Amino acid sequence: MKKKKMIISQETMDVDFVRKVEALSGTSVRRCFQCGKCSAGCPMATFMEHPPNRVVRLLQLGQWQRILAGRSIWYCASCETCSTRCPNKVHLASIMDALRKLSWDAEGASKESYVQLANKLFLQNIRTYGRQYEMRLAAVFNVKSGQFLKDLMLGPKLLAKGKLKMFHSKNKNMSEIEKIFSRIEAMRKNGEAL
Amino acid sequence: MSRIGVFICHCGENISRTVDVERVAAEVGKMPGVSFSTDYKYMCSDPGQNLLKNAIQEQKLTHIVVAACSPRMHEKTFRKAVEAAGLNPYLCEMANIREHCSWVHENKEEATVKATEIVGMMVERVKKNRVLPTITVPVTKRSLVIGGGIAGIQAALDIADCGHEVVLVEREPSIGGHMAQLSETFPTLDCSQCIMTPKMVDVANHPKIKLYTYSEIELVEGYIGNFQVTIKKKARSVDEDRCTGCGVCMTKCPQKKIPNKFDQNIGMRTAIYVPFPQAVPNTPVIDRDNCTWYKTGKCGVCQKVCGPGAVDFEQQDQLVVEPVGAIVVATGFDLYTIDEKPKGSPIKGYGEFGHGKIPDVIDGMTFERLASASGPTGGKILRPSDGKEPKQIVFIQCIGSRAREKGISYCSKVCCMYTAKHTMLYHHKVHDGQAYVFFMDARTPGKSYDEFWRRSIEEEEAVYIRGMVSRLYQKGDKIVVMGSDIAVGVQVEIEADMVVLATAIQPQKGAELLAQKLGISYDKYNFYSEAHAKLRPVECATAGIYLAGACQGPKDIPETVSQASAAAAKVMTLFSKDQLEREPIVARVKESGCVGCFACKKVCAYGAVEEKEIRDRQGNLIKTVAFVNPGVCAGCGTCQATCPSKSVELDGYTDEQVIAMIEAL
Amino acid sequence: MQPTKQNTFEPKIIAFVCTWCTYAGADLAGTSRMQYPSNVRVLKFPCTGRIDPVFILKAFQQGADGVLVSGCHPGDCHYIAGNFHARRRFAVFRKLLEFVGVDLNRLQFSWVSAAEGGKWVEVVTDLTEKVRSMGPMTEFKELAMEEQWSGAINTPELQEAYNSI
Amino acid sequence: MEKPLNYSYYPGCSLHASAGEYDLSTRELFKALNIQLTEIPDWFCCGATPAHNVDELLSLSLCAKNLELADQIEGDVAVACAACFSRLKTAQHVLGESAVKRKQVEKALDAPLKLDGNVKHLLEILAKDFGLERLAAAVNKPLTGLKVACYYGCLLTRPTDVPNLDCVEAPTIMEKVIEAVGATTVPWTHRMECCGANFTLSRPGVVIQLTGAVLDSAKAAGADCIMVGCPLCHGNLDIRQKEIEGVYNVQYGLPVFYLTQLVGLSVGLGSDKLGMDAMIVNPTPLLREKNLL
Repeated sequence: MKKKKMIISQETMDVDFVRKVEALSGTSVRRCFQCGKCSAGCPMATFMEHPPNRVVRLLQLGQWQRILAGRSIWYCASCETCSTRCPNKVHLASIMDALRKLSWDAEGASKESYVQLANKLFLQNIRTYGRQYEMRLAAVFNVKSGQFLKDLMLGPKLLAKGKLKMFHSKNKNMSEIEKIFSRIEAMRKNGEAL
Repeated sequence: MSRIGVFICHCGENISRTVDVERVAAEVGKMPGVSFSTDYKYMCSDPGQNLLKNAIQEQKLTHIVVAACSPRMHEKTFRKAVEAAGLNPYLCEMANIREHCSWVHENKEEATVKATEIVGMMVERVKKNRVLPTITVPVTKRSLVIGGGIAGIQAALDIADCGHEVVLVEREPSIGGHMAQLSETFPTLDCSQCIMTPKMVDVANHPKIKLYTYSEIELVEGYIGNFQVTIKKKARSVDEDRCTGCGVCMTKCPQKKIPNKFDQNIGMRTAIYVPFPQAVPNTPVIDRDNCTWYKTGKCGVCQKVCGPGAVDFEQQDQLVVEPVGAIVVATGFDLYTIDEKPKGSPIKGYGEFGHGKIPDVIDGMTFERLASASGPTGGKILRPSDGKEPKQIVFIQCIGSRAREKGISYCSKVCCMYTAKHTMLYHHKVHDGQAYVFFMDARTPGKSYDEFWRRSIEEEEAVYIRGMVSRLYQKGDKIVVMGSDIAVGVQVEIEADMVVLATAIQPQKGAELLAQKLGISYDKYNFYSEAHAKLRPVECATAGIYLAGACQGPKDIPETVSQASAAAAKVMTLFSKDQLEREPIVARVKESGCVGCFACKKVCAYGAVEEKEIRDRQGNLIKTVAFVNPGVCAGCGTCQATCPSKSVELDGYTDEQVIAMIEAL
Repeated sequence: MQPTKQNTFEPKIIAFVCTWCTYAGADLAGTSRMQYPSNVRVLKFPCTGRIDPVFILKAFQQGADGVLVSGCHPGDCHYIAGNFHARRRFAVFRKLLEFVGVDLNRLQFSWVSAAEGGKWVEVVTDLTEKVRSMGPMTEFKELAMEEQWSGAINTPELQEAYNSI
Repeated sequence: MEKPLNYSYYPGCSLHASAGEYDLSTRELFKALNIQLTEIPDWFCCGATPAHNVDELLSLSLCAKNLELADQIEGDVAVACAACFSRLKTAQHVLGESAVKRKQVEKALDAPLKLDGNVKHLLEILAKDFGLERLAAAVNKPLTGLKVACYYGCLLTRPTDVPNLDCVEAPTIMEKVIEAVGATTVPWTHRMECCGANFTLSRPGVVIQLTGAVLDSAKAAGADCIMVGCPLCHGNLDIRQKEIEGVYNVQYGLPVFYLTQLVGLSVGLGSDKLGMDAMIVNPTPLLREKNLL
């Protein structure tokens, strides 16, 4: 892929975006001094086009579009190795959470659709049933992602071992969960939360 | 009745451009107590000063106000002139009508009114000024140097060579400090011991240096020019006067497997030992924790074989008091401990590097001992685990340094250079080996330093990888290094035979306790604080105490030596006079009012407040009051503002003077 | 101080400063030829630690409309910790002053270092303008008046009246 | 007789589905040890990784809601799943630090927050509350000769200062528990490396690579089996083991036990009460070989 030249100016240094990330993650972006320890220990770095330290670097330069367009943030496993070992108290795992949230808000910014789809279905499940039902999650994921045959061989075995439940019931207090979801939506609409 | 003389300066046009000086002189002339007032073009010039001197004599003036520039500029000048005319210099005050008036206002009317008021204020103040005699304190021309590393040695030699006696106190059994442990030194690669040991011998042989090794500072009393220092001489169990240093005791001692701290615990020593062969003094010490005689009451071999009968199992710790006039603190540094979290310390270690668990993960100082010709391996680079020569060696920089998370934010300054040196030493000793360095930034400011670093890469073939290491783990007899190269943007994995961690420099353990004994301040890391970061870098805020070397902050050898010589020069400046003169702006206690609550003592940052007993003629105690030692008092006046009974006064800034000024407004 | 223009209130500001930081900072403002209102009168102390709260009361009593106390930044004290003691002392004193009825907006504490000529100008200008908008400080003057009626009689007016008899 | 221990129990979604044996063995083991577990009524999903990944506020709200539900029951909160444990602890930590976020969550729940409950992973209860000595005393069938690789995964100890379960880089709590019941532990290199976690659904290729490395390391260290405290790790190590063997053309044959299964075995519970038959990699040959069945 041809890499576009980075034009930097006061306008491109999107301070607002960085501030949003800092508010959501509760950690400083500027503090990172690019030692690369996060990338050294990241189990997922080999799957990312931008290693973790470069995600922060791009953010420092305000080049968030480059981050959101890529798959890197969606390949973070949230294992917190980076946050744990950062010599400089940069909570990178939280920055990743914040970036995914902002990418989610920007709808369709990223190429990585499978992980996003899985997340979306997971949250839908919570809203509908209160708990997670893996069978349903997997089945719907396969249908929606068009991978009808994915993990086909695992299914019968898991069923036989009682690991996939065909039927599930809703929580009795489902209305409470719905209220939480809708209150959060309302807060966002009113600008009371990011 | 005071006869005050007021002199208004034009400062060329600097003042007179915006202040109507003649009007000010006229207005002020009408003020009560003012018997002479005039204005002049340049008060600070010779004719100006003569005008002042003549007026004092002719007009029989008792107090002087010079309205001119800031007192920070010319107060000394005018006070000197006043003194020359026979008045006490502290009866002269300056009114600042330049920096605080003519230069900051444009409206001539406003500025003139303000100038008149400023002068009026000072007139009221000067009326209350008292004659203050200059304070003199005698100077004991002996110096204490704490710490026998290169900093302490250099300072001691410089002071002693100047003819003044020096008391040098070292905690360990031998002087030499960390520099004696090093193999070769950057950027010239000369052998550390070759340049160090002659200096150590000079110290031992110097007639003006009194050496206390295996000793610690117990108590410091007194003040600049007049300290009383109590030194604890720990029991050596060997009589220093009798011991000839033959070393037979050490060859016969049956306890031979005690890890030697000097060799970073990779070499072994006996229970009766000198830390290294070139030790000064060459008198052994018995390590009582590991000696069979002390543990079981049996053995005593060393005593039996000692010809001069120097071994003394009964020896006790001894306290010695030494009077000195100045103190040089040169306690140096300690290395950051990677794998432990000292109790109560905010500093954290690194679990991810397995230091202490993986035997071939070592720190930089251990590498120095391996590379040292007099070290436990005779200068061969061999792994501690199996004694094999490592063919792939990884160095990791910034361990502890620049790691806010671990509790240290600063750069340790020397690691970039010593790591570059390590790669060179390694390449010289293991020709078919390869050195890799993980680093963030290479910080190499210093004469021939950057060239040295570049040489390690370009000529000595070290591979530098910009990026840090996340984790080390043992895999077979290799150590897997999980790193990254941020320039390329990929993860890097190296299977190394040995890993060297460039650990941070920290102050000596217990540095804060010594500081409390000395009454000097220290920062949050326990490095000692200098009086001024730029202009007084070797002096403590506490008068008479000076700093040398890494106890003040991370430093390399050249810098340490420079600072040590600078501290010595400061000591010599102090010793150049028999009496110490100082400004008499000090606090005094009115004993009649003092109730002995000692609130003043609590707020005094200099420990200048002492307790004084007042007795009647029969010797019965009437009360205990505060006493401010004028030699120690720095004149901040915090005690005065704190005193609930208003019984302590700062000369030159008394309540009377201040209230007079406020009332003049 | 006399008002320079009729009917305009010119506040009287007294500044208590330490000699090492703020006094030097004010000197720097001078050498840099910065301009600020001429309402301030500076009293120099070795350290803010020397400044007794009584001086502040005294200043208000003597007709000051605003008081500024300024010293070295925390941690930069020339005398190691004098400004910390001052800070602690004034934290308590503010409460007392508030209790007595002084509007705390008239009393300003700040840190101005020897390098901050600009900050000195800013602090002085801000305080002057603030106090100007608040009008004269009358509380103590009124109290003083009451005191005079109860005994001490030496106002210029009375003096004049006395002289004319 | 010591006071019986009481806990409110948060099993988490997996334990009601794919990790049924973890739930079963936990209940049976705690019953055997006379530790009272009361399941939190109508608990919700904690949101797991997907929620905090894209919507921290939702994640915090769900956790706060669950803590509120747990508050009705006496005792600390016992959590089996490492991910749920991490989420609940993180929520407590974040809401304790940020007043802004606390306010937002209060608003989302429309109730004052009840965050004080002590959240504990089963390991903590066994090792600290119940105690290793009592645990050793409860053993009827010591796991002598069984070489166990303890797998911590990511979320039990990370990040520093949040779970506060054990040392963040060199934890020993799992080893201590399993050694107390007689097993031998092996030192190995990948006990804290990530297994790929929830990529099992969206990007199974990732899991195959990462879990493969973990299995490799355990095998190389000479372990007979792996012990875990997280249903997600279990899923990856156990369910995908066969697939990984196929991809890399290796044989691991490493049964993956939940900690409660192994401890349960040592106190004498039968394999039916431990859900051994639900494991994909059959543990029977190993347990027979070691005379544990």
